Amino acid sequence: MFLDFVEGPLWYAAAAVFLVGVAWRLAAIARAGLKEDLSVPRTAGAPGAVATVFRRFLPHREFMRPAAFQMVAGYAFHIGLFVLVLFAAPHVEFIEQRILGFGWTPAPHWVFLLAANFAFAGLLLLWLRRMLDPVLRRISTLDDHIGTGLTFVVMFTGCMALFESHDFLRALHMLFVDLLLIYFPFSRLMHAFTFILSRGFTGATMARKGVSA
Amino acid sequence: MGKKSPEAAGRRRRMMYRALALMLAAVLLLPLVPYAVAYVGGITNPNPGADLWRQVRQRETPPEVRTQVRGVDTGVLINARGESWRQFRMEQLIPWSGWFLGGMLVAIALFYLLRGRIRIDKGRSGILVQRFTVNQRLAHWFMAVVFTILGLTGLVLLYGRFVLIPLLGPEGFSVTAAACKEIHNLFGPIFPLAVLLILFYFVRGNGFRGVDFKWLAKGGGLLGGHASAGHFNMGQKLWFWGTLLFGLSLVVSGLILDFPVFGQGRPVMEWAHFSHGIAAVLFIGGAFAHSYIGTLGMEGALEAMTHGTVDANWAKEHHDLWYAQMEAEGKVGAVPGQEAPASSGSPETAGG
Amino acid sequence: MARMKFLCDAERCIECNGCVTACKNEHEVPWGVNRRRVVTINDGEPGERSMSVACMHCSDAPCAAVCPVDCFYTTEDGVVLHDKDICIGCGYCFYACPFGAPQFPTAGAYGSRGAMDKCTFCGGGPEPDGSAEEFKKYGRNRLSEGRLPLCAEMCSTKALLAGDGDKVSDIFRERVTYRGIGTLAWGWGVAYGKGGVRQSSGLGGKASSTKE
Amino acid sequence: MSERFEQGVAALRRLMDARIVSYFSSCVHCGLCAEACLFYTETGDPKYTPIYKLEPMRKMWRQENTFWGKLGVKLGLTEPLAEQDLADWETLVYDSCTLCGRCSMVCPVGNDIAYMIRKEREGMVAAGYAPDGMKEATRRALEIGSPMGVTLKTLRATLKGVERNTGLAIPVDAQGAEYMTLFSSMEVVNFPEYIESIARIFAAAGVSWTISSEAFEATNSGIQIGDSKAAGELVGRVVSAAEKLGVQYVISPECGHAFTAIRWEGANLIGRPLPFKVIHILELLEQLREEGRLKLEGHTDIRLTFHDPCQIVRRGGVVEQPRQLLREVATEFVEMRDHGVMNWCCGGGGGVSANERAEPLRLQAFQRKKKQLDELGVETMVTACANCRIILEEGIEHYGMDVQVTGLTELLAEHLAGPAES
Repeated sequence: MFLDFVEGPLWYAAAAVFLVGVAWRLAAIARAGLKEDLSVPRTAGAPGAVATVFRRFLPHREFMRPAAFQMVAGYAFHIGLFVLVLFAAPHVEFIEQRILGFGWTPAPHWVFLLAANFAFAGLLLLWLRRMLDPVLRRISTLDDHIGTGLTFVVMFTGCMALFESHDFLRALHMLFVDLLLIYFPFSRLMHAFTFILSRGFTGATMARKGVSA
Repeated sequence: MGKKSPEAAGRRRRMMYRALALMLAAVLLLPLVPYAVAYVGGITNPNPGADLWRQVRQRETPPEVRTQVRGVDTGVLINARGESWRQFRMEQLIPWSGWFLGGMLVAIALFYLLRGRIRIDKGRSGILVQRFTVNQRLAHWFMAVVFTILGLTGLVLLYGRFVLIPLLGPEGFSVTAAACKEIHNLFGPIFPLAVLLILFYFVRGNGFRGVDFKWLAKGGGLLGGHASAGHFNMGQKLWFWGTLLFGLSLVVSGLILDFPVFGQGRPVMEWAHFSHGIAAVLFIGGAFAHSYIGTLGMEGALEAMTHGTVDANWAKEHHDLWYAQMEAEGKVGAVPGQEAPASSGSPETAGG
Repeated sequence: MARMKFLCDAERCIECNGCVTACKNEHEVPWGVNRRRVVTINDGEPGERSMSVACMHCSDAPCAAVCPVDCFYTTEDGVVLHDKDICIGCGYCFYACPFGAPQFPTAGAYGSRGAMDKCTFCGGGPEPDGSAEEFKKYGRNRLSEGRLPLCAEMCSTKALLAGDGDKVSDIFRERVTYRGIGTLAWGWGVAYGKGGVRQSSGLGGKASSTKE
Repeated sequence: MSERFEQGVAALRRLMDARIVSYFSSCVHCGLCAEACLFYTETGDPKYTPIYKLEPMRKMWRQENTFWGKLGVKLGLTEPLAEQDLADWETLVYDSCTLCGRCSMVCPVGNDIAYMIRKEREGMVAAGYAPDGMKEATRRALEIGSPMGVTLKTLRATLKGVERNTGLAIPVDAQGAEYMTLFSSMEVVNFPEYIESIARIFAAAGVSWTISSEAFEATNSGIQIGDSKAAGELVGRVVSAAEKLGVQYVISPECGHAFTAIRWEGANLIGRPLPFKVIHILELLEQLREEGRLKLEGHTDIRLTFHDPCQIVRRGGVVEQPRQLLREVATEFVEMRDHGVMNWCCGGGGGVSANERAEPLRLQAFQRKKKQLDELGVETMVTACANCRIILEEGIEHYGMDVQVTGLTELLAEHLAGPAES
């Protein structure tokens, strides 16, 4: 009943909102348009865009120290989350049965635990800093807290359901997954897709100027 | 030298055969003598297995044991310590910790009724002093969140059978307990990180000094008279070192319990559980007092951990030596980047 | 009411592991779990003894006492069973059990413990007797069919006895008296033959009832 | 709601291009940009966080480009961008941002924050919220031809002095010259040494150059205040003068934003490709040196460092040239810890130097440069931007430091080989 609903109708609705919403957001960016840059470039923009998409995975050497916290916590969270989402055994099974029709080798249990620990520690540290650091307090919006909170709850309920013996816990997890998917396109969680565009735009502009950004 | 007759030779050979046969017979029959004696005399020897079973039962010197089944402790026939562990958990840990934690709450409630909220005597001055850095606060709240998650799930597992089964029913509680167990096991390995952060960011200023013992003698000012203190008073220092001590104990025993895949047997696990339970209960009891005095119990204390600043009058009343030092260094009132209520005409309409 | 018990006669057990195999096969026990095991003491030395161990279905079961979710129950036959739907795999029963009976299927290294699994005295679980669900979780329910545990049934030397405690102890008592003790418990005739050591001393009458 | 405000909103709406929409969609408010901004690091005040300076534009984006924002405004739950927001943010946008773009280099999702602030200023100025000093400078630039009020007369007087000092004839309005030079007013008024230096170098290297009497001003207040119309007007003057003289190259002087204005924004401002190539003086000098036309001799053994002007280096792409040139003439050239594209701004770029009320804040922000210099312990700093140079000198004066600031072109002219050396 509850599980059937959150894994059935609600899941399809959430996935639809997610897909359509993300597409709509990306289309909105395209629709906003970009004026052609008439200045004479030093180097081509496109390779610079690609380069910057990858280069920004690490801060500039000079900025390592100021960015150390966000680097460590950010990577712990993001890599952890990535492993959890794509390689946790129940997720692989779900993807195989409900989405793609094929799966892949799931991560062993100890990798899952390690990933979950990294993800939780990273997310908690980042979230707490958002509440404590005057800078982050100043710039954070309600959306930041809802987005972080939803992600936290999804991870938390996911781990609660780790024992895989109670449908209720699985359903609870699925419920929050559905909510997260529905919330996703309307929120800052969109950065998961748009960061490529942002880095690309900046990288292209800077490459035209001959600066590797 | 007479020559040997063939008869003599034949006689000797026969004698040799007979002797051999006799010796063979003796060899074969002699071991039967005790049986024969026993049979005839009705002697009852003690069962040779008795000593063996005694050994197995009491495990003083465990006998050499082999089994086809691979696994932890599969070679142990009788685990005699299981019973003492059961006694500890069911008859000591659960009831005694219940009394301790309950007593702690009652004591705090009584303290609140008798002493009330500890106010800033002189009122707020409006002048702020930076007390904790962002990183210190981060370490504190990280510990607080992880501790709360672990503490709550741990208590559910400890008392749930007695408190929650009547409320949720066995099925309902099983769901709760399964979730709690997974969360407890999963957040466990994050706890060492929290302990390390606390150690790293708070170890400075937490060394014991002479003034701390005077503070203790005056009961932190509760027993009359003003008790001087530096950046941390004796209570806070004890709490800091307690955190490390209990934290270490919980981390070591917790990791042993959390990952039962390194061949640690039941004696190790039982020991780990013993120390895990005691440390956790004491830690949680301390946390009750700590949270009370940091929030409801004392005016002006919580903001030190939320905004990182305290009012100058609060500092004077509770940490006079530290305040004097801050004053000497010209750090009173200079709080960079603080969102003071009267922040220099900056735009406040943003956000949300 | 019957009170079901196991009893392993260490003088008879020859460590053939037939009981272990029978159990594993009958219940389709998962990989890594052994509800029954044979333990040999002083292997290869004089005085070697073997013994088959599993859940002994204690009267005051320590596992049930320490279980944080109270998932154990004792049947009318005195069989200690547990509900896998309620079990959370914490492992406390394993610490408390004197015999190391509770087993946990692990999911690889850093194994999180699954729901506990142990000998059911071939008595199944809380599901309807003989249901497929019951078989999947707990193995075959022979008791409901009026049959005793397969391990004992399969024991080639009849070292492992299972059944109502009174009957089992009667059989064992007879054996002990029949074969005597100490150095006298020796020889084919004593162990399996008709003539007992004490037969002449007037106790022999009952020995014939255990005759194979 | 005033008409001016409507214009500001319209400008912001018009400027909301794919880049900005993408940037706001990506921002996760991680706060890292604060650490990159000298106004934040030197004051510790969170309101100086770069992305926070974009709050008005973010509000605009939210109400125009996001679902919740649109819905919220319709239902009256979300307050739309109000005129008060622009008023409140004026100081943040103009006084505490030098458009140095350091934040743009560190943003993990790759947002070009400096670009957004540049666009936000368009909206601010359209709504009438800009500092008086900058408004005045822009007015002077449009009316007199120079933000500092330098007229052709002033230039001629300076050039006379230059000719006297160098003994060289300075070509003005020479038809068919290859290069046309521009100057920043500051160079004309405060640093005629720069003009002398390029005159000597060009004479020695045999460069065919000229100055236009119609457009010699390189600075572009329109860029700084964020007024594209004014900026286009100022660029247009240079373009028509260059077309009139038929030059192939226009040389951007040692002035940061002037280079950005003509090199990177020029064509976009006038809406067509420039009919000439724009080259920065340092690019040209390095090119001449490589071609062997610029011969240098002698070294200075003074320990010195190079201050990267943001608009030339980070936002302009002239990174290696000044270092190559400097190594030719200085044996003891040392780099500050953060240099090149990660340098720290002097604190006076992006029009902040023209904004009187920003001076105390600017001097506070200068502490960042002071720390860098103290750490290095040098007494000579070379730079290549007249505006940086003035700001650096002011800061050094304010903090009573013992540091000399000199222009790179001058330093090169001092080591010019051959008879030109006086």
